[in-house]
Amino acid sequence: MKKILNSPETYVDEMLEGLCAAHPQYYQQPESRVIVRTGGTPAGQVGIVTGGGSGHLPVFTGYVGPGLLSAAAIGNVFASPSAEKMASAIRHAHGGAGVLLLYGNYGGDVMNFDMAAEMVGLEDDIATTTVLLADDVCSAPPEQAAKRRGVAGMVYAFKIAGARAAQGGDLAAVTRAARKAADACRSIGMALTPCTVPQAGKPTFVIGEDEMEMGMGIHGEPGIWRGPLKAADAIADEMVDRLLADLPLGKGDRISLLVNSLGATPPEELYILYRRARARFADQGVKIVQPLVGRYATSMEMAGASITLCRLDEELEGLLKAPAECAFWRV
Amino acid sequence: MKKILNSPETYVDEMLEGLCAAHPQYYQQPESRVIVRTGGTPAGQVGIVTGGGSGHLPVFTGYVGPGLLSAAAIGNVFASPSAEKMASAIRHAHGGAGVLLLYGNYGGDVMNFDMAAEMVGLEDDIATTTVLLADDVCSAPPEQAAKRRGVAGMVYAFKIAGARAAQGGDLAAVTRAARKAADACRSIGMALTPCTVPQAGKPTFVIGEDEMEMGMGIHGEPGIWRGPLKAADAIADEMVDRLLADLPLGKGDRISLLVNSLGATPPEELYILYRRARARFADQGVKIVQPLVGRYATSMEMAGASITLCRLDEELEGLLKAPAECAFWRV
Amino acid sequence: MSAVLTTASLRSAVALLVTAAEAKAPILNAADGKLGDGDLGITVSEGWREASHRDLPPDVGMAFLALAKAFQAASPSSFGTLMATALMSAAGVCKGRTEVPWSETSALLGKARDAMMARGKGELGQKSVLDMVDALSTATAGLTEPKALADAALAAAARTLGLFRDRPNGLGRARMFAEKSIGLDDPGMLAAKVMIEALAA
Amino acid sequence: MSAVLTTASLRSAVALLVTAAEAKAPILNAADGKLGDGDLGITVSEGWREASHRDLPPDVGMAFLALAKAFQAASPSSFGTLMATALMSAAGVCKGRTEVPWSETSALLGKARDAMMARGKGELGQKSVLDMVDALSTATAGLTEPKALADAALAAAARTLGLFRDRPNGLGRARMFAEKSIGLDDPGMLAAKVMIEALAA
Ligand SMILES: Nc1ncnc2c1ncn2[C@@H]1O[C@H](COP(=O)(O)OP(=O)(O)O)[C@@H](O)[C@H]1O
Ligand SMILES: Nc1ncnc2c1ncn2[C@@H]1O[C@H](COP(=O)(O)OP(=O)(O)O)[C@@H](O)[C@H]1O
Ligand SMILES: [Mg+2]
Ligand SMILES: [Mg+2]
Ligand SMILES: [Mg+2]
Ligand SMILES: [Mg+2]
Repeated sequence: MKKILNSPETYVDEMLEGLCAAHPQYYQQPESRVIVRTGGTPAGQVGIVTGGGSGHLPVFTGYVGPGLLSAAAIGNVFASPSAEKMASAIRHAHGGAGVLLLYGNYGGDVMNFDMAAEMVGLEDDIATTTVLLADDVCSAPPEQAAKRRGVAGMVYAFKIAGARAAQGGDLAAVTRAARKAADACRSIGMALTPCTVPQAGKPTFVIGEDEMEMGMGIHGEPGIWRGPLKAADAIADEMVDRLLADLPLGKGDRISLLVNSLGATPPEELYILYRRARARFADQGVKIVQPLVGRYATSMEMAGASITLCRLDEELEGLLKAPAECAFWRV
Repeated sequence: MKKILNSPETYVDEMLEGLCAAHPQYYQQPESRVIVRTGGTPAGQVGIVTGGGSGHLPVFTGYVGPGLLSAAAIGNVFASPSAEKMASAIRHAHGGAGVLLLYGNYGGDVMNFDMAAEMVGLEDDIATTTVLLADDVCSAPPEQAAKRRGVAGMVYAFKIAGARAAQGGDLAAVTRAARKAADACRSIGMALTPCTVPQAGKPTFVIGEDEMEMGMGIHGEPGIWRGPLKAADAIADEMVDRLLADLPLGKGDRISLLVNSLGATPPEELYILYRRARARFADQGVKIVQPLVGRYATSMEMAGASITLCRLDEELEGLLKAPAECAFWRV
Repeated sequence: MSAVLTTASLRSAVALLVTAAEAKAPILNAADGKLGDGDLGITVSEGWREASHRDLPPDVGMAFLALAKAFQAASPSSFGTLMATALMSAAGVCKGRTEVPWSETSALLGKARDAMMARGKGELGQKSVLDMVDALSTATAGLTEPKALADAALAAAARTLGLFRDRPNGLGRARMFAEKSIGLDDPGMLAAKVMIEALAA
Repeated sequence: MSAVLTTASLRSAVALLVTAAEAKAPILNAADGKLGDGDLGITVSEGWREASHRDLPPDVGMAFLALAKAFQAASPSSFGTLMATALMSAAGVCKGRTEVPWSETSALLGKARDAMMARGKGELGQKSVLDMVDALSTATAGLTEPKALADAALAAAARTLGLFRDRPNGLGRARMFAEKSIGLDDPGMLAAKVMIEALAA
C-alpha cells in the first residue's frame, strides 16, 4: 500500500484535523467525525447535513461552507458514519428552521441517517427531510432508478440546495430544490485502476494493465463492461450516449456538465474528455452552462473519470450560479 | 500506459482545446500552444508571461487570469516550448508597459526564453525582464542556489507578481516583487511513483513497491535518497527540517505553506502531511498564513507530494492576499 | 446455561461472540469481498469487541440497549446497524426485567426481524440476514430449553444457507452482483451462522 | 562532395542526417534517459526531419537560417535550441554567398561554439556538446578538403568522447547526475558523433 499516512487507524482523524487546521474559515470539528460550517448555520436558515465514508474528498466534508452544506458526519474510509455522529451533525446544523439530510443512496448510510433522524426527532424535536442522491445510471435500470447509487451528481445537489437555503427558503422549499437537482442529474463513471482502503491494505479490485471498466462506482462497485482501454473520444462518446439514453436532451436544453477525476487521473485527461463531450452535446443542440472539470468526487488514488450532467431550468441555473464557497470550490 | 487520451501526438493540443472550451472566461488560444488571458492585458499594465512543458496543470497555463499571469507558451509534455511560441506569448501579453518573463529554471526553457526576449526586443521593441524560479532545495546546495530547478514555488511567484502588476506597478516594480517572491520560496518534493510521458509510453523511472524517493523533481529528476516508505509524520518532519536548514525561521516569522500533490496523491494524504508540518512550524513560533493544500504543480499521475514555504513580509503578504482568479485557484 | 436469560447470560454470550467473531473475521471479510466491500468481518468483530467493553446493567432491556449502542458506534455499516436495530428491539421487549424466559426467544427473533425489515426496507426472500432471522424465529417457536433452542438454531442456519445459496442477492451491495451471487452464500447470513455456532458451542 | 559548400551540399547533408538520426534515435533516447529526460533521439530526428521539409534558398546563409528555424520549431529542447543557435551563427557568416569554401569549416565551428556558449551559459570542460564542437573546430583548422575534414572530425569525435567519458557532467539536466554520469558518454556529444558519422560516410 503506497500511501502517505501514519497508520490506517488514524488516517481519517488526522486527515480531518489537517483539513480543519488548513481551512479554519470553513471547517470546525466540534466533536470527532463531525464537521460543521464555521460560524454555524445562520439563525432561521435551513440546515443541510450530509455524510458518508471518507476517501472521497472534496465529498463529503469538503462541501461544507457558505452557500453549500451546514455539516457533515464522516465515517471510516468507504464506511458509513454512525447514527450518533449523524444526529450530532444534525443538531449542529439546526438553525431553528429544520434540517435537510442530503446524501448518497447507500444502504448503510440510509439506515443510519434514518435512525439519526428518528433520534433528533424524538430527543431534540428537530424536523428533518431526506433527499437521496441516486445519479449513477449504471447501477440500476431506469425502472429501478430509486435503487441507483449516488456519485458525483451529489455536488450539484449540494450546490443547489445550499443556494436555496442561503436564499432563506424554508425546509419544504430547500427540500424541493434538492429533490429537483437530484432528479436532474445523471452520472456515469469509468475506472482504470483500483484504490486501496487503508484498513484493508490491498486494492479494492484487480484490473489488467490495458483494461478499463465502464460504469464502475466510486467504491469499485462493478460496472457494465470491462475490456481493452479505448481512446478518449470513444470513452466520452459512450458515456455521453448512455447519459442521453437515460435522459434524452435536445435542441434548446441547457445543462451543466461535470467531468470529474476519480483521483489519480490528471486534469489534462479530463480536458481531453471534456473537449469531446462538449462537441457531442453541441451536436444535439444542448448548451453547456458553467461546466466543472476537476476533482469533485473521488476515490482516493483511483484512476478514472466520471461525467455528470445536470439538466437546468431557470430556477436550477440561478441556484447553480449563486455565490458559494468552500476550500475546494468557489462560485 | 494507462491514460485517457486519443494519441500521444494530439495530447497537448486536445488538452488545451478542452481547457479553453471549459473556461473561456479565463483562457483563449489565439494560436496553437499560446494561451492568453481572456480580454488581454489591461492597457498600461505590465504583462507576465510564463511557459514550459505540458503535464504540470495547473502549472503553467492554468495560472493565466486576472491578478495572475497574462499569457503562457506551452510545450510538449515535459518539453520546452519553442522560442517562437514564447515570443508570440510575449507579444500578446504586452499591454504597453513591458513584459516580465517568469518561469522555472530549466536549461531548455531558459535558452528559449532568452532567444524569445531577443526576438521581441529586436522585432517589436518590447522591453522584457526575467525572473527564474529556483526553489527546489534538493537540486543544488545553497552555494549554487542559482542552479536549482523551479518547482511548486512558482505558484507564489505567479500570484505575487500578478498582484503587483494588477496594482499598476511598472516593469521594474513587478520584476522586483517577483524576484522577492522567488527568493522567499523554498520547496522540497518526494515521490512514490513515476508518471508516463505520453510520447515516451513508459514510466519516467522505476521504483520499488515499498519505496519512496526524497527530493525528487517534477520530471522525475533524482532526489537525495531512496528507501523504504516512511510514516507521514516522519516524511513531513524531514521535509520541514530540510526547508528550515535552507531558510532558518524563528519566532515571529510569517510564512505561507503549500502542501502540494504531484498528481495521484489524494488530498486526504496532503492533510495528514499538513497537520504535522503545521505543528512543526508552530513549535518554531512560525505563523502560517493562507496555507494552500491541493494540486498546484503536478506531474500528471505521479504519486507524491511537495512542501513549499514562502516567507512573507508585509508587502508579500498583502500581494498574496490580493484578489486573483483562474480556473484552478481563486483568492 | 442458566434457566432464564439474564444480564449474566448476555455477558457470557458476548464473550463467546468476541472470540468467534475475531476468529472468523477473515472468512467473513472474504465472503463480503466477493459481493460487497469486504468489511463484514471487521464489522462483526469490532461490534462485539466494543460491546464487551460496556458495562451491562442488571435490567436485561437496558443491557440489550447498551449492546445496541456499542454495536452502532463501533460498526455503523449495514450489518452493524441491523444488528444494533435487532438488539434495540430486544431492549424494548425486555425493558424492566432482570429475567427473561428462554421461551421468548422465538418472539424476540420475530420482533428483531420486523425491526430490521423496517430499518433496511428489505423483504424476506431477498437472500439477506433477514431470511436467516426469520428462519431462526420459526425454528425456535415453542422451544423453551437452551439446548433445544441451540440445536434448532444450528439446523435452521445450515438449512437456510443451503436454501438460498443458488438464488441471487436482492438487497444491499450484493444486489449489484445478482448474477455473480448465485452459488455464493450471503455474507450477512454467514455472519449470523458464525454467531449461532459460537452461542451453541 | 562538391569543391565548395553550397545549398546543394546542405540539402544532401540534411538527407543523410535525417536517415542517420532516425536510425540512431533509440540509442540517443536511451543515453539521454540515463542522464536526463530521454528525449534526445526525438529532438535530433524530429529537428532534421522538419529541416528536410523546408525550402532552402541558394544563399547559403539563408539556407542555414531556414535550417535553424526548422530545428527550433520542431525541437525546442536544450540540444535542439543549441543546434538552432549553431546553425543561426553559420547563417550570419555565410549570408549573401552561394558558395563557401570548405576551408572555413573550422571557423564556422568556432563561431558556433561561441554562440552556443553564450546561449546556454556553458563553459568548456563541462562535458557537453560544447566540448565536442570545440574539439571539431580545433581538429579541422587548416584543412580544406572534404575528405580530410571528415577524417579529422571522425577522429576528434571519438577522441573527445573518450577524453570526457570518466569525468562528471556539469551542464544541463545531466549535471544533477554528476556522480552517476562518470563512465557514461554525454548524450549531446553522442548526438554530435552520430551526425559526424552520417556526414563522413
Ligand atoms: N437493507 C438490508 N436489509 C437487510 N439486510 C441487509 C441490508 N443490507 C445489507 N444487508 C445484510 O448485510 C450484509 C452486508 O453487511 P455489511 O458488510 O455491513 O454491508 P455494507 O458494508 O455494504 O454496509 C448482507 O450480506 C446482508 O445480509
Ligand atoms: N546549457 C548547455 N550548454 C551546452 N550544452 C548543453 C546545455 N544543456 C544541455 N546541453 C547539451 O544537450 C544535451 C541534452 O540535450 P536535450 O536532451 O535536448 O536536453 P533537455 O531534454 O534536458 O532539454 C546534453 O547532453 C548536453 O550535451
Ligand atoms: Mg460490507
Ligand atoms: Mg461497508
Ligand atoms: Mg533530454
Ligand atoms: Mg527535454
